[in-house]
Order: sequence, then structure tokens, then C-alpha cells
Amino acid sequence: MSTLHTVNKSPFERNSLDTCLLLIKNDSTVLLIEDGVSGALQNTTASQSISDAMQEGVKFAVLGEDLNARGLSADRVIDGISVVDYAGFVQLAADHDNVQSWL
Amino acid sequence: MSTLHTVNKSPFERNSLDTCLLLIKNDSTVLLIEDGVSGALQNTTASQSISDAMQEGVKFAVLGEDLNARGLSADRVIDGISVVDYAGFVQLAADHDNVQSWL
Amino acid sequence: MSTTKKFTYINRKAPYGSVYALESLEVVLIGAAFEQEVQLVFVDDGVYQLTKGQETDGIGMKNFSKTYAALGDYDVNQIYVCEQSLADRGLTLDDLQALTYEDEDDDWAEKSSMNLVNREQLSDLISDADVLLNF
Amino acid sequence: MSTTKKFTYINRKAPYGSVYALESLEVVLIGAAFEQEVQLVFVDDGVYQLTKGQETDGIGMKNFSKTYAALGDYDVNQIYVCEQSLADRGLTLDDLQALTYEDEDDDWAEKSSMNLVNREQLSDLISDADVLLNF
Amino acid sequence: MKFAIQINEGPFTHQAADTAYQFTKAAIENGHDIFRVFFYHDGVNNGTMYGVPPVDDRNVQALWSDLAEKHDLDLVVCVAAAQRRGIMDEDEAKRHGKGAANIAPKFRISGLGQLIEAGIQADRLMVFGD
Amino acid sequence: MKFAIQINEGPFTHQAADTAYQFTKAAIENGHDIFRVFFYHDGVNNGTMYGVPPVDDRNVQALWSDLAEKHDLDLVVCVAAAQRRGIMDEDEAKRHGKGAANIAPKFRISGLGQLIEAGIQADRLMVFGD
Repeated sequence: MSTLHTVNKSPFERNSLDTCLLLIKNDSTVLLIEDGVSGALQNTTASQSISDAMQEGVKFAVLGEDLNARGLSADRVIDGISVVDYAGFVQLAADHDNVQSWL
Repeated sequence: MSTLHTVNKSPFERNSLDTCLLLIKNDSTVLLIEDGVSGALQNTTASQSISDAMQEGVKFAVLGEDLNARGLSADRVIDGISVVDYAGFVQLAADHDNVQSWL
Repeated sequence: MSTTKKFTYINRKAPYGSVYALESLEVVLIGAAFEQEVQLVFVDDGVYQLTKGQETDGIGMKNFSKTYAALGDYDVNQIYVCEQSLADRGLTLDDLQALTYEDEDDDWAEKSSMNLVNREQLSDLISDADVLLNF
Repeated sequence: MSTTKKFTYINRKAPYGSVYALESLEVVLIGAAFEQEVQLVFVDDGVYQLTKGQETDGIGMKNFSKTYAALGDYDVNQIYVCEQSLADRGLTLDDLQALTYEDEDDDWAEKSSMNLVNREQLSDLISDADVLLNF
Repeated sequence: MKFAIQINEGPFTHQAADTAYQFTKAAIENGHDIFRVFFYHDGVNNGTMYGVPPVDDRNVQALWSDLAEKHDLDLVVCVAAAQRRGIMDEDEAKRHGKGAANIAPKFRISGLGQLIEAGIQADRLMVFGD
Repeated sequence: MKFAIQINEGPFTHQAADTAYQFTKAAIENGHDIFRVFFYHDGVNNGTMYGVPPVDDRNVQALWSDLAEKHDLDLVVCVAAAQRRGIMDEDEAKRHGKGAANIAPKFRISGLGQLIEAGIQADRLMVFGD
């Protein structure tokens, strides 16, 4: 089974993304939403851990509406992270077998 | 002027204590309350940073009522951290010139 | 689809600092009546929920820690505790309540509900869940 | 005791994920009428409050980012941004709004309100405050 | 596909209630069913009809009532959480001797069993919170 | 010494409201003055009189009302935050056409200026939140 993991907290403020990446399986997807979208950006102290997880096969997506709200343009997002809208969020939830929200 | 810093979040979950210790002056005091009391315990991944700050002259206190609630006995607390009650909390606030709450 | 699902509760918060620990337990107890498979995972600060000797008089809040001991009577006996989370916090299983249940398939012998799990086992627990309840 | 105090706002949260950024700004604007000394500190995720180009239509929330530009008109011109927090997030001052004010003591010349500060300067700002408002 | 939604936070302070609303709306627009929306913890505060936000801001509570009206959603606030936080329907208000009901249109009060049932019946449970 | 208290969180979900209450009580017991308690953000939810917690749990809202009654505390809920979240006094309820006031005894509704004034007048401002 594959899991959609949602992370809604900043990786600079909370341990949610760290724990998520520690426990995630390679065929799963992480969707960054709300304050979690800052994790998707290039050249941050969190970028390396996401790149490492990508190398292992974990897929990443980020909610574009939340990026835009925070003035973070899509061209600053780490290569390979797909930008989705709310409909894409719904689709991701439907495409995986279960959903783990790292609140 | 000396500042009382209160930290009410777990050092394992949030960056509040890290930022507090980064910005604190040596003559100030950190009071750990609520979920922050877990930072006061020996042999955790957070203990070293507190011991280091103590060496620099920062004083530490922890709210006993919050320790007790979480089943964490006072004899597990790092040497040199004083255990206070709510009256002690009030006294600390009165004894310092201002109060910074790391929410 | 069978109507029996695997309900996996992921408990990541310390008790009393927020209400999530208490409310998670409430859902587990109510859920027991629905005869689903139930697994409780304690990870990150969630491991503090199970500490022995909680005394809440000083903070004026209800002490609900004794309720965990009743979980076995509700057929909730799959308790998983992250070993790394304990180690990071200077805790061992000895610091936690020793939750047990009576095994009806083994002449009601008293058995431990507690399972120390590593990173890989936790991964599997999340992956294998039908319904993940996040607290 | 003088009735003029140094009010120092410590902003540590990103906007929109929680209401604190907006509500901090509301206090600052109301507070301006009280003619106290006002300092705004942006540290940790608080630096995201000042990013350029915020567009909130997609999340259905009110965009309050343009209000920061009005702070100068309220005589709020001591804005301190933690340089380490910016660097950790891959940001520079260029990514933030360039807040300004008109200096009445200098023939209303337009001047920058923005000050990049290091760890020691932030320490001093906290230490020197009469009233710390934490958001 | 059948979704169940759990909301742990009230309106305005945390984005969770907004995100849950946007997700629910998008799910409906894309042809999915919403089995139930369950409001838990501070989430029950989304169920007050007394909220009067500024005119230039969204009214999170009213958005839920409207969406439920339009698509016949089942909006359930947890009874225990609602009692603690002062969200009442007519029966509760009468029973506890409070002034009047304050629960918003299309919301109903019920027990935690409704959350478990949602977990059983829906294909996916989505939890939104802090 | 004169303390001002700011509370950012509602009752029950986060401990902040409890800690603020315990601090305020201890300050009074130790001879200090409380200039004002200001409820902001979700903190305004401490000001509802509709809360009915289980009998074996504390009633955070009633604890505040009782403490204020005993020591004549000034409990202020922020008007803008209260409107958003549905906390109303008689005037507000009438003005917005809502059923009835739900603000608890000894609480009053006022503006953010009351927080600034508290900062100016008190020797220490204590902020409790999440």
C-alpha cells in the first residue's frame, strides 16, 4: 500500500517533516501544505533532507495556493517537486491507499 | 536589564528552545513550563544545549506542577535547574526586568 | 469490502499541554464498540502519554493516565512505542505503564500489550493502516 | 516612571498558516495612537510575513501584506529582520518588501525602515524592551 | 470516491479549517462524495452562528453552512467537545439552561461514534488540524 | 507589582489558558496586582458562558469568572477577535441580530487599545499562548 503524507508545518519550526521523512516508505508521496510549503524551497536548511528522500524514491508535491499566499514563487521550488492545486490534493488522496497527516 | 524567558514547547517538537538559547543573554533566566518541561530532563537530545548555556551563565528553572503532571520526577532534572511552583513563576517574573514568551 | 478495518492511532503529542492525548483516548474507547482492529502508536512526544506516576492536581486538570490501563478490557492490546523516541528523551519502557490484556484464546492469560518498535516497523504500521487517526 | 515605553513585537510565525501575523499587525496599528516607542522584530518563520508578491485569492483569505507598507505613515520605522533566519530559508532582503518612512527631522526624506540584524543585536533588542509582545 | 473529513481547529486562528473547506469543495467539484465532516476539539467552534467577521474577510462558519446547504453535507460537531466550548443546539441549550442555541445552520451535534463510522464507511479519512 | 496578562488560546485545547489562570491566581495570592487580563485570538473563547464541561473536569471559563468576582479583575475580550468567533454581549447580540448574549459574567468586550494600555500601565506583561 502507498501512503499520502501531508505536512502542514514549517520544517524550521517543527519536527513534523523530520519524523515524516524518517518513517516514510519509498513508494509514498509527501504533500506540503499551509506553513509546510516553505520546506519545498531551494537553498534552505531543509532542502538537503528532501533531496535525499527524493533520491530514495519518495515523491514530493506542494500546494501552489499556499506557496502563492506566502509570496513564494514556483520557480524557487526544488526540482522534481510538483506544484498542485486543491484539485490535485484531492487526486493525490484518491490515488494513495491511505493518508497520514503529520499534525 | 535581565529577561525572564519562558518556553512552553517541547524541545523535541519545536525550535522555541533553540531560538531562545541562541538569543539569550548570560544574566537571564529560562523557565520551562507546560510541554517545555521535558527539556529539563537528563540524558535527552536537548540536555547538552542546556548544560552549555548554563556554563555560559544562563540560569534555568522548571515548573514542578507541569513536571508532576507528566510523571517526570524532580530527581531526573538536570543538576542546577531549580524546580519552582506557580508562586515561584510569579517571583521570577517580578525579579526580572521583562518577560519574553517563546510561543 | 469487509466492514472490519485497521484503525491506527498515531499519537505524537505530550499529555496536558494540549488536549489531543485525552481526545485520542476518548475516540479509542468509543471506537472499541465498533469491533474494528485497533492499533495505538506512540511516537515523538506521544511517548510521554504513557509515563507512570502522572499527578495533575497542581495544574488543576483531570488525570486521565489511569484510563490507559483499561484499554486491555476493551480489546485494545496492540500498543506500539517508538524506541528511538524513548531514547531521544532519556526514557525506557520501565518509565511507562506496563499495559496488559487477558488473552481469551489462551485461557485468559495476562499478556503485555506493549511493543517496542523501530523505524521500519513504524513505517509498516503506517503503511498497513486502513484508517489513520492523527493526534 | 515615564509613560513612554519601548514596545517590542517579536514576530516568529509565517503568515496565513495562523492568525498571529495579522493580529500582531493590528496591535501595532492600534498601538501607534499611544505614542510609545515601537520596534518590530521578524525572526524564525516571522521573516515570511514580509515577502513580496503574496497572493491569497487561492486560499480564500484576506491579503494583509500591503498593510506593512503603511507602517511608516504610523511612525513605525524600526523594523529588524534576523539575517540568520533569512539565510536558513534561502532568502535575502531583496525577497522582502522594502519598507520606508519619511523622516520629519530630515526634510521628509524617504528612508529605509529595514534593518538586518545579527544574533547579538537581536539579543539586545529583547533585553532592552520594556514590553515584549510575542506573536 | 467517498471522503470523510475531520477538523481539529476552529476558524481564523489556524488555517486548518480553511484548508479543510477548500479540500472539501474541490473534492465535490471533482465528482467525489463527502460522507461526513466531523468537527472535533476546537473544530467545533466552526459550528457557531454567532460569528461576525469583518466584511473584507471570509466567514468560515458561513462558508461551511452554505456548502452543506448546496451539497447536503453531513456536518457533525462532537457533543463532548461542543459542550466544553459552549456550542449548543436548541435541546442542549434548554437542557443546560443557557440562553439560546448558537449552532449554525446545517450543523448537528452527535457523538464520537460518528467519527468511527465515517472511518469505516469512507474510502479515505482526511484529518486537518494543527 | 502590577501584572498584565494576555491569553491567546481558548479553554481545553491548549494548556495556555490554564497556565495563565494558575499564574494569575498565584500572583494575587502573593500580594501582586492584576491590572488587566486581555483575551486575544482564540483566547476570547474563554469568555463564553455556554461551556458545560464534564463534572469531573475543570470549567476554565467559570474559573475566570469566579476569580474575577472574588478579586474584581478586569477581564477584557478583544472585540474584533470576539466578533469573528461568536462571543457576544447584549449590545453586540442585538446589533448583529443574534439570539442572545453568551459572554460570561465579569467579562467585557473592548478594543486592542486596552492591551496597549495594559502594557503601558503594568510593570510586566505576561503572554500565554501556543
